[in-house]
Amino acid sequence: MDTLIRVQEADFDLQTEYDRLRVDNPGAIVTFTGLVRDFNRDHVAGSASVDTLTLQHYPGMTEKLLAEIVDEARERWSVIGVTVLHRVGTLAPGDQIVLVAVSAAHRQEAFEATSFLMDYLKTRATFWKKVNAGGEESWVDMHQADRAAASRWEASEAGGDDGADI
Amino acid sequence: MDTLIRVQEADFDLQTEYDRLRVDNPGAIVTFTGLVRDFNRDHVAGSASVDTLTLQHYPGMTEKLLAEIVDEARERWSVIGVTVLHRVGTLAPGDQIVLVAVSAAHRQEAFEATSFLMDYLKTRATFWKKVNAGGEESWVDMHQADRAAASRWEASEAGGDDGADI
Amino acid sequence: MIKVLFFGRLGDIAGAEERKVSVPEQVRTVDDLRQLLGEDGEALAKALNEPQVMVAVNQDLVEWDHVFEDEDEVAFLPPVTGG
Amino acid sequence: MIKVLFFGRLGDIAGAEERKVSVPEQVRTVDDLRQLLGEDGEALAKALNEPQVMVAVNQDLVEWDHVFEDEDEVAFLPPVTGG
Repeated sequence: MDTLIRVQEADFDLQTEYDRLRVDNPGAIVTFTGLVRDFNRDHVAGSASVDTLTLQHYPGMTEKLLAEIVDEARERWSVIGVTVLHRVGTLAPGDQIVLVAVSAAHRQEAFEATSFLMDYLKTRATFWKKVNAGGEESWVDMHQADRAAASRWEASEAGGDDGADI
Repeated sequence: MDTLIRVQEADFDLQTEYDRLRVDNPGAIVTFTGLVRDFNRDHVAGSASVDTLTLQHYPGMTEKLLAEIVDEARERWSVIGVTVLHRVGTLAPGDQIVLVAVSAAHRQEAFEATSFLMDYLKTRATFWKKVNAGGEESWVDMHQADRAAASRWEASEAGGDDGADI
Repeated sequence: MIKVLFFGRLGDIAGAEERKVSVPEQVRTVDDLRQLLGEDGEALAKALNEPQVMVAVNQDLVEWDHVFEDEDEVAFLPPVTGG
Repeated sequence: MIKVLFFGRLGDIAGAEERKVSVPEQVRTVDDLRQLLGEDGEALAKALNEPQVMVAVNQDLVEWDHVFEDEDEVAFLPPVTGG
């Protein structure tokens, strides 16, 4: 029934977080992991290869906003455990950036809550990404697609509890 | 770029399967794990506690059907790696039953493909579940909600590629 | 001689998950076979005729008018419940 | 004396992620503060006035007419890009 939110420089371990959610004996666990891609879509047309990514955040406010996003997810879906881990600092291609994991009795709630958490995290939580590619640093712009992904939850009522088995 | 499909008595290891998908350097990995709940909704009103669950399947045909479902997911969404592991035999509450894991460049494809795979697996793959609760065995009925979950993909076109970052 | 498989609750009702069956010449379709097997008992006849039961021949789903051949594997499948 | 924070590209343009600022009495709202900070240079003025920039006072998002107080922490936030 608990929520774990952590912003950290250190890497995280999927199995550890999954095992923690398993303790409550849920029927379903969904995990989402975001990783640094080697492909630099965000930087410039022509796509220089990403050397590193630097993640900045607003300490204190970030954790508060993440807690609000998790609260909102818990109001919309009947979920059991929620874990949100986000790394800051300098990351290399292939590195893990973010983990959202949700346990629930039924699969639909777990899927929707995880997807919702990622959409809101990307558009509301105070993280900023800087790409270092080919010796040039540049701040990443927010994607219109992420705004669109987040806005689809605004029209909809709480979904999910259609009683599917897991 | 590969697909891994396995029906097995042995337990599986989330981290191992996740690590395999990470090798292709995707931007997003979604995993779904279904577990045996201690709560026996499927058996009788009054819900006796589940002692064990026995999973039967149709060897050969199951793997073929799972491969068809994965092919269909790959036609609909641009995903990189797909893993479907399903256990058979006798399982206890808390045990892992099924793992579906999908890697992709962007998160939306990974979420939708994983959700689709589970919905189709539950309604099309030749597995049958028997519950042993309080000394009584009974075969589980398909849930109407699972049929409904699967049918929502039939009306829709390929979703997903809205270009969200991860 | 064909191999008949009964899955899920059908196996319990048929009393076996697998049967070797030699069929009279006039039994040609899988629906004919279902009726033949149903002669064994009312419970099995009823269960095999449930609208949601499906049938596969050599591991491919087929319609009830499918004509099977000698040595085929015919499987009767109740609604699936995996995951 | 207030603490002003600039995040993301705003920090690069402001030349610092954090500044201590003592404000004249007529500077009352965070919008007033934004205009004051913009007097340092056109690039910063332009960046702070981008329509998608948000402002937080003591880690709460506020409207531009919010009146800050002495010792407050005022943060200018460009669109977020985590995840």
